[in-house]
Amino acid sequence: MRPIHSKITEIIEESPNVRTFFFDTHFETAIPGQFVMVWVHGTDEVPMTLSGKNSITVQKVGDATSRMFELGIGDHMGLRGPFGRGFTPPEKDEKVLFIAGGVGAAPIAPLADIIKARGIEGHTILGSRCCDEILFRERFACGRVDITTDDGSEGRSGFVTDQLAETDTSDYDRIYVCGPEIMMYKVFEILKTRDVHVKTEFSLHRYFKCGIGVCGACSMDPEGLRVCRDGPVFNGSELEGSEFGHYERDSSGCKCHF
Amino acid sequence: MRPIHSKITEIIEESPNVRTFFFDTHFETAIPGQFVMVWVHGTDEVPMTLSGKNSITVQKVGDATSRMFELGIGDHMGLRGPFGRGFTPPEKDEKVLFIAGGVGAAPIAPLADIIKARGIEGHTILGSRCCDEILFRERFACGRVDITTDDGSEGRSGFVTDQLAETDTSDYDRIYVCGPEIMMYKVFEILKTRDVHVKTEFSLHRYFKCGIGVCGACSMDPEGLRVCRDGPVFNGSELEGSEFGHYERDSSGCKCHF
Amino acid sequence: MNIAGIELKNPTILASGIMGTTGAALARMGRNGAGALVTKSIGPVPKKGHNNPSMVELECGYINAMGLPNPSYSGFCEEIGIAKSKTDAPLIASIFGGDSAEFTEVARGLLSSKPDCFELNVSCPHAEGYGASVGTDPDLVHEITASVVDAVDVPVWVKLTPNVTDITSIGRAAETAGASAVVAINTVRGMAIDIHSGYPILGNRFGGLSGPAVKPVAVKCVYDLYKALDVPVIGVGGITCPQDAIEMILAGASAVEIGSAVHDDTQIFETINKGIDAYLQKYGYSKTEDIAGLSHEMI
Amino acid sequence: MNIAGIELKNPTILASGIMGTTGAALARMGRNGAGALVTKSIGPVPKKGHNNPSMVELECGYINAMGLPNPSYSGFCEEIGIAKSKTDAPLIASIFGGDSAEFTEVARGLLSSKPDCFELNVSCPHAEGYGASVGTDPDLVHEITASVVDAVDVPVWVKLTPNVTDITSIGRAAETAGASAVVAINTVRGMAIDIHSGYPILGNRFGGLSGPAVKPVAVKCVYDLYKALDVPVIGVGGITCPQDAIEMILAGASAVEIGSAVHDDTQIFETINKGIDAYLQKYGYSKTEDIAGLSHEMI
Repeated sequence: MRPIHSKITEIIEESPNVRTFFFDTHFETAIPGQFVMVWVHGTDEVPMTLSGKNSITVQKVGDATSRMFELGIGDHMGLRGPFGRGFTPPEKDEKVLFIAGGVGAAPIAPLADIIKARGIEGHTILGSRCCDEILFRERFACGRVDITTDDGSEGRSGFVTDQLAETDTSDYDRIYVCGPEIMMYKVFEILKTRDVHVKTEFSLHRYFKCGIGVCGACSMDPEGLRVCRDGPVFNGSELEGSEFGHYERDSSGCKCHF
Repeated sequence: MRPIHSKITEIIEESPNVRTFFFDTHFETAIPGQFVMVWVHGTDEVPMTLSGKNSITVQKVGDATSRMFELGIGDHMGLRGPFGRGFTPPEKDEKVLFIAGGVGAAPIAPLADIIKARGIEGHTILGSRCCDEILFRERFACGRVDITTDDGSEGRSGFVTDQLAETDTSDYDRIYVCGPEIMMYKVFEILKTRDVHVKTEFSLHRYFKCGIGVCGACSMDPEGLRVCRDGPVFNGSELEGSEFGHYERDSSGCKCHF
Repeated sequence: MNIAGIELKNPTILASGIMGTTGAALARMGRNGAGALVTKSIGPVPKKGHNNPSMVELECGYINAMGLPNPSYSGFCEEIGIAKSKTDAPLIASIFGGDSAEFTEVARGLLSSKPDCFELNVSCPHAEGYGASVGTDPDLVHEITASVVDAVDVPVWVKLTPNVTDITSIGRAAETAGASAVVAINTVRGMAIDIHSGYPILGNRFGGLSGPAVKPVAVKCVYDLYKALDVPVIGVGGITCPQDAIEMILAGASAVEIGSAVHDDTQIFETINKGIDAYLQKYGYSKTEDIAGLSHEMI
Repeated sequence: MNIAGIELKNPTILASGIMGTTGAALARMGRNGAGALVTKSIGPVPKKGHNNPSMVELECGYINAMGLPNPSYSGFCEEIGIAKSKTDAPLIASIFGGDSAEFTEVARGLLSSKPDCFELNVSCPHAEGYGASVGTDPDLVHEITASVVDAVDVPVWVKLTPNVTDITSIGRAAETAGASAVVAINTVRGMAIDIHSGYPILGNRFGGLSGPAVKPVAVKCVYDLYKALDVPVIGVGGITCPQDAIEMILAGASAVEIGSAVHDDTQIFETINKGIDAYLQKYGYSKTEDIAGLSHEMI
């Protein structure tokens, strides 16, 4: 598909470095965890997991996102998608735990919306650097929400992993995780020790070129799973023994260790 | 569409110069009067109106048809189609007249099959050069059949037009005509005089190149109607004042007068 | 709109080889909304063309090898007269020859029928000694263009083949020789084989690819020619809808020619013109000229 | 089957640029049935490639301009090692450079990882100074091919661009210089423009067309090369099903490479191999070699 010319209809400043852009293009069939390729004309195209049927939530980190932050309501971006494999939604009677760090709350929020609408209870561990950067706390209000902040400005002082270490995970049927890879890997290690990593789904990031599963730039060792097509959501069992938590590749294909 | 590789399953020698080839390819959606492009590998591709869902009836006249006559059961031709506009079938209570000359009986025979199956009565004027060349007489047995032969070896001695001159056509709702263009034009003139040509459909021949309505090689003057796509079946009213009966064009586009 | 020396009724032109064998067929396309009409390519002597199959619809377009069938210029003058008498769309005579003398002979031979423009076919990919056989050599293209420009008093367009290493060098040769416009692209060399019989499908074994498959190739050629030349570029290749025409115009086309798409819709000219108008209005432009080549400024 | 100096497991080869960035991805395609594996093109120094969008699905295929991203030969040796350790499909190293010295440097630099063959990329249509910038000149192709052939002790294949006036002259240069096979075709120059923003869609503005759109172009190139050369031709371009592969083989391909079709089906190699086998059995042939180039005999 060609990029869909999409007009920005609303911009919400979630925190100084995070904004949610709403578009006049709605991806009605999108499954939570699926992404779109976002083309910032004249700059670059980057993958962004949908934070809603017609929204992306963006942290300013590079050329494309910086240029996005210069755009206003009425400006346009090109959107291709939805692409990739999303999260497996919970069944009616399942117990759910969300673990989100920073802007990693964005891919998980649509899942929280769904389970709230279905009347399923979800427990959330929501981490951020400080109280100003807590993302989507109201969307996770489908059960208990444990907030952690790096600087202790709200909730528990520390990381989501500190909270997780004290949380009994044996009762949860599904655990959904998204955040910085180091954080996700630490979560993975804790849950693996408890032997519940197979109930867990992680939303990964890698450098994408084609975004549609052809070029192989985002393939992970050792199975050659493509993050853009076989993921970006992977079950914990698929990540065992993989490069996950150890290294990724840059745009030239060189390994960069975490 | 690419040509469908079609195996010859049966060959019926209708007369010394006319054979019907049956194929393992059935054009189930074909309307009587529609044609297929018949590709004789290594020789040429020529248009042939279907004489049945899976058959063409061929008179040996040129390179392609001569080569066809060398083929046997189990050999293959390439078939593309069905193409073009076929005959308008009669309604339940309509009275039908068929006028066919020579191998021109082939495009009309499937229509006779249909009206026979529907219990409609059809009157046929069936002309040929001699008694050995009368085509499909049994398929026209859905009513009276007037045979004419040029040499008088069977039926009335003379042309179909002689028989038509003595036939009252005022009662017929639909008249279907196919044969050599000179014959068809004479039929057209008679029926025009009687002002019933608008009830009449003629199946025309022209040199086709593309066969799919693009190149324009078979366009008729003065409206530019394409025989391969707007036809090959035309209502008498569409042919008034046209090149019909006067000239056709050869493969280089030069006019050839009848 | 005045493009390259002729007054087009609108930016959609019937491409050569499509419904261009008779004056009546051309006039029909004029009635259907074409902004101008290009004839079938006409040569010095009558030519039957290749054996059939001469055009087959493939998965993403069409492949054809007609073989330049035509009744020669003396046989075709009458058709041009008919076309001109029955429609007010400008009539562009496509001509071919083996060298500049033949091209000039054909052009002069058609002058009495008063075509509004000539389009030189130096790009047909499957006619030995004609078309791309001459159109891949910038010197030959220059010589042929210059002699026809010299021989006639109407604009001369040159239709280019994409089957070259550098289409802009051919375009520049045409421009330097006095062409009023270049037309890009003729069909892309291609072939299809029937896997069951083993035979190449076309009577000529190979031919030229047209239709949706070649549109990205045409867009690139038009984009490059727009950048390289000063004369207008007429875009052709795979246009089947208003979006395609607009894409070609944004790449640099002043007008577009439409060919294979007539297969699906003989009213395609009207459809595309309406679509272009709607686009211009939506984005606040007043005429096609305002968007021709606009993609070059988007950086 | 032994083709052009290497022992293929079957006639379906993973094309360069597809799932070829890592040893793991290559091995995965080997497990999925590819008869051999071609790596992403590797050059002398790490290269980030063009900005995105770098590959977009169009109406009849794909357009891409990756820009030869690669970690350089020193960074890639490990990946070849991984691929070779995890699959028994032969590993073909695709390499590029700006001149014969660079090509030779890269080939030598990869030798320690023991690739089974080299494929010289003299055909990428959108990398300035590389690919088709050198591959359109028969003399340069000859020089580059000869130096790599001289520098390595495994077969050297040369991948050709269709964006030339005469692909057989480039193929002959490769053959004369000692290539064991030619591979045809690389992508066809093309471009797509977003009509709403006016921007060319690719980060590089233009790129190469692949997929179903280019199959007839590839079939024609393979047909011509088969006739012109003595070395085997490897066919590539738009193959998405067994019928496509068979068409390419009938045109003259000894084996085929499969690229964009991996998009729709990562099991495509197995599917196509089964289809070829069924075809051979139906028509009474015992092996692929029996039908390679057969269309040339159907006259």
